[in-house]
Amino acid sequence: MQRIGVFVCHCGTNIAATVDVKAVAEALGHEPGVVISQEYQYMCSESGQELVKNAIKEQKLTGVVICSCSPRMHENTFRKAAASAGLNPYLVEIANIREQCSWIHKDIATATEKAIILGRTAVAKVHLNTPLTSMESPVVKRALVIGGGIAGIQTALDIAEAGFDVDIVEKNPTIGGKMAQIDKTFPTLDCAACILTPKMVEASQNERITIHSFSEVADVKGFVGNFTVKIKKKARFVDETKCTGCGLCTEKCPMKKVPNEFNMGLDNRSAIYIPFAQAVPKVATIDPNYCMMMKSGKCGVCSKVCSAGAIDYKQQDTFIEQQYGAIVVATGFNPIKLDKYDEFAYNQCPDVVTSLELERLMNAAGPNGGTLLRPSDKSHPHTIVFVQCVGSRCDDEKGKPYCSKICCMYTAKHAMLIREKYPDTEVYVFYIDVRTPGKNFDEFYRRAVEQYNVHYIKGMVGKVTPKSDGKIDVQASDLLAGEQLHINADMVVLAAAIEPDKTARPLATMLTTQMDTNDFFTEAHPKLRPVESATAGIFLSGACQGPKDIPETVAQASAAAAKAIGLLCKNSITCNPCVAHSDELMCNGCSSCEKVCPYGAITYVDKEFRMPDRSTKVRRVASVNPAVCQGCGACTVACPSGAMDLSGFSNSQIMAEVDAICK
Amino acid sequence: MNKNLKEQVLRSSGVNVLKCMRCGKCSATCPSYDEMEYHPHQFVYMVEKGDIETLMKSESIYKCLTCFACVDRCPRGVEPARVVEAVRLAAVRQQGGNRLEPSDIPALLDEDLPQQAIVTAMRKYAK
Amino acid sequence: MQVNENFEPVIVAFCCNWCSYAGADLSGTNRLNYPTNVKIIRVPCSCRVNPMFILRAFQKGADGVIICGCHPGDCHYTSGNYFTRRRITLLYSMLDFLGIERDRTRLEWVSAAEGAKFAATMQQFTEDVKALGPNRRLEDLRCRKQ
Amino acid sequence: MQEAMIKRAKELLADGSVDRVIGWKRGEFAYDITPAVFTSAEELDRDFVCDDFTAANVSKYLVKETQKEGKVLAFLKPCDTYSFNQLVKEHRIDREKVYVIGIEGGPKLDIEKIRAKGITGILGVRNEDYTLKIETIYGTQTMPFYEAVLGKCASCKSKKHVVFDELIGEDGDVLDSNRFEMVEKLENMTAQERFDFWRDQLSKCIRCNACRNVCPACTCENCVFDNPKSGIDNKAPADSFEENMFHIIRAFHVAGRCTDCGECSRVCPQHIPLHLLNRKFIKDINELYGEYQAGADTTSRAPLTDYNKDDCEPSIVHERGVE
Repeated sequence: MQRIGVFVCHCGTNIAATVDVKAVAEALGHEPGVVISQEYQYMCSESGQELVKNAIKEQKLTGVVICSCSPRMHENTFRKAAASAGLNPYLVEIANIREQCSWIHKDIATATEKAIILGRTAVAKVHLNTPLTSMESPVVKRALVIGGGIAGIQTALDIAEAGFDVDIVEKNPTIGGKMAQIDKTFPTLDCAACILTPKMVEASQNERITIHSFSEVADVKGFVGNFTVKIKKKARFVDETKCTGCGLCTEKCPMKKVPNEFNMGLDNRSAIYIPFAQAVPKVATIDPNYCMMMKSGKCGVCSKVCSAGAIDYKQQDTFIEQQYGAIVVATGFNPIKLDKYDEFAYNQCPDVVTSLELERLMNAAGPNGGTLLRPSDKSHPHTIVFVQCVGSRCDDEKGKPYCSKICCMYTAKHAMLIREKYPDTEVYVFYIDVRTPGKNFDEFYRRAVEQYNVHYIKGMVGKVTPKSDGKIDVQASDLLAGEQLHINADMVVLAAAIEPDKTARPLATMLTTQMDTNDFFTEAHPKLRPVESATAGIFLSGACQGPKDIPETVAQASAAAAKAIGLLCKNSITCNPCVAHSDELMCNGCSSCEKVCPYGAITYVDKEFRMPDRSTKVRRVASVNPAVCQGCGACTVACPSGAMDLSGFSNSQIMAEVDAICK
Repeated sequence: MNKNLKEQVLRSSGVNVLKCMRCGKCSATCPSYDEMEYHPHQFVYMVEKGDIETLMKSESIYKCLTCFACVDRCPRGVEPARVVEAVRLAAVRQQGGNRLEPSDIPALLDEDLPQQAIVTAMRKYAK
Repeated sequence: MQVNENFEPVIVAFCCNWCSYAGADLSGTNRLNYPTNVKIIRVPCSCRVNPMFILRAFQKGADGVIICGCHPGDCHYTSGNYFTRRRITLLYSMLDFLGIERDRTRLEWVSAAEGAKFAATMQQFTEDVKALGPNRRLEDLRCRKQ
Repeated sequence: MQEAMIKRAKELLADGSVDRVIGWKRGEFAYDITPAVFTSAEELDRDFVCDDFTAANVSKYLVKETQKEGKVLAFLKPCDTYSFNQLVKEHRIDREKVYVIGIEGGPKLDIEKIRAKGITGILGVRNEDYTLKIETIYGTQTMPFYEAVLGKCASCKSKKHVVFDELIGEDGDVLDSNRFEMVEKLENMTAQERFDFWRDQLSKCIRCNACRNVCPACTCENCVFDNPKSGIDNKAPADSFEENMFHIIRAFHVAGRCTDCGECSRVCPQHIPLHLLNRKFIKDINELYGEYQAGADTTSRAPLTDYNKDDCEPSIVHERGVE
């Protein structure tokens, strides 16, 4: 005979304000098998849990139903409480009467009625719950970091520091990411390269870190503690192990008209190239789209000058497969394309640039050697207009609905640097709001205004028109003065919105992690688990999760590393016991279940059965590996005979819930 | 604040003025800016406040060219030109509110004026 | 068929734990109202929903059944919702073939971020089922409520 | 053909290649034919029959037969070979234990259609140049052969043997059949008309389980309708269970696995056109997921254990439906 306890939570007024909790407890007390039905202010509190524990012991409960918030919130809390009182944790069911009842309904009568039905449904299910025991599964002591920007580098360094092997997969020929392209960093104005490149070198020299540059993740299988990842090492046509990075090939290469990605296409590089001086690994890469040898078979200069004999025009993509216990995603961001913003004339006028292009124009290793010159005529600009929020905070299909977060600060930085270096230059910043929440951030912005005399104008630029004299007419509104301005500018800098890297979406599919509508990875909990994805063993680092500046990125990178280390430290992890199992007596051995299993958890064995007439019969039957099964239940529906069932979500349990709702 | 008028303008324009983030790009882009007493962003803001009679009395409602530059460039999809139009309609629909009478037309005609402009003007400025 | 103004349909919603159930929670967190008629059953994945459950619900007197899962490609278990899509398409087509009203069944992809979509979907589905009136074609008379 | 089959069966039994033969034997009446297992030349001579009434698909019996010791000789008509293949694919039949002789298929006769002409007291039926000479206790009567053909043979999908070890007679081709005509007709009705049609048909069901027991796709060790743990067990006709659950679930269970052999409708004592449910699934699968014939091979993935990332959404039911 079942002895079920029902506990209804007020959640302060969160539930009690719209659900008559007393009536719910009273009504559920009359359900079959229920021996105790109580309500309490906060069930999840220490004393609330104590109430449940005492009832389990005193009433010898065989099942517990908690009517409270979402099971995604406190299922574990109550399972632990039950376990500590000696009840199998899987004999606890949660009826979600907060998120799915009190918070969405206003009428007390109907909300109470619904809460009773939800409670009744949980009672009906718990009648059929069975005690479950978790299995243990071993953890591979190696982590994979996808993306080699500052986020990936920091995560890898921290994990390696803790004594675990880490692999970094970077799609570009070098690690470093966006930070390598940045000139100075706010709010301290120290040089980005000076603080980044030592970290890059550290990563390359750390014996626990393996860098797979110019590589991509091709396939991910497995689950937390035991992922199998296939990494595609793209052919760079240079033997990484032989190349010394001397750079002679890049000097001698006759094909020098290739747009230089590192400098945002503002100058050119050769067909065989090393992205920048401090690249890690410092290895040349041949761009097959431009290499004359690859295209026409005529040239081979690099091969001739390479004393190491590293050039290999016949190199193919190769694949390596590796096991990992944890995966950290650090795929970063890109500025959006501005093709759709005709009003800013970005595509018509070379002197209208994005902020990232400005970084390169001002960088000592950039196309102008650090002197800020107009891209069109290499002249010194006297008037520069900055436009904020280009594509950010947009409610249309052209832009992004979110604030890109970093633009206010880097624009203040640019304005300040320009005024510092070229005091004869007038700098205008058109802003909607200046957002500077961060340590020393607002002070930094105020310095730009007060100390450097940058003209901050509240308003937006409506139209940018290149003129025949090489100047640019910037038409804008000054909302505080109530006028429409025309500024005769030399350069316009657009603070383009940032978006997640395009590789993130297919990666999320491979990792079975969730993304939001903007393709940012979704964290397991927006407040309490910001660096974990909802998929166990997958962690999030840096701007792939949302717009971030460098300090925040590094903080999150270390946090993700800490979470990954926490996982790798364990020798084994407890598996979800809600897995599939096959009733051998009913199994036909038809292989339907095996075909739909995404984890390959099902195998077949020939098993001998004793028949009623005492003869024996050998039949092929399915067998589920509970450590591999993740409990999706695809097999249970594919199984024609109903031999396959899912613990915790069994056919009879779900049907009991259906019946209780329809009653 | 005139609640009825506000509701009428909101309904006839179909614009959600609360979407405005007050960036002023509409006014930055407006070719009639200097002609107008109240500018596109002010229209949106004043409609939000319900201060519509002021706008109805202003010449600004006839200065908008309905070029839709503001509609095209508004990052929030607010469509200020529709707000201006709605206020103008509210004005011309009042008794005696017609901006243009058929009898005014002969005086306005000149050889280069396309016929269509007259028709458009009638449509815009009279009920 | 007579239209009963006071008809309150019973609607069973199967929601996958990872996306749609979280989406439903989000609509709660954001206080987005949808009718009390909808009662949610949590399943690990939409592919756990056996067609038997749907028929069972109708037999027991449900007036509408809706299945919600992760968007195709976003399944927590990689491929579960692709199987769901085939099974449910065929089942719904069969129910249609048997003359059951099409608007009583629905499949919707709702992500964990789409609280608003969840609420709007439930609102719409409830209205659609309400317009159809009580399920008489698939219920078991013995289960009918007095 | 019957003589050739008996001769070959005796040879194979004699040289020890097979231990048993599965075929058909006559029952009380000439048209009352049942599948049977033969173990000796004498039994074959005495009882083995293959004529215009041997419509039964014997492949399902091989599930049990191949679980026993020794090898079985099976005579399979083209339609039976599809069922056989499907069972091999699902590991229900051990292919090694069966020697398959492909024989020519139908059309086979439907005794009910002869009776429907008012002909009773039937002793025997002969086909003379596509005119049936029916011996009855009241004398000889005649009717055109094609008016007495089984429904499943009238819409035959294939004369090709998809699997055999040897053939007696000729192999044929996959036919261009009209088997979806009735499904289409129903699809073009209104929902109310369809509902009325099916209510009319399915309410006749007496839950004799003949459809399930004859179905070569229904070989479960323990059927869900017999299993109290399944939650949908139900043994006797009860209210609307047959209309609302039994036949829908049964059709869904065999969806993607049904070879359209038509046995369900052949054996239904209430003459419910059950094959239409299966054909609806087959037609949907063909249209939505590409042509698929269950049992045509033993390696391809069944449509319900497979997917495409760009499969249609269930809303297609709304989009393409009538009304």
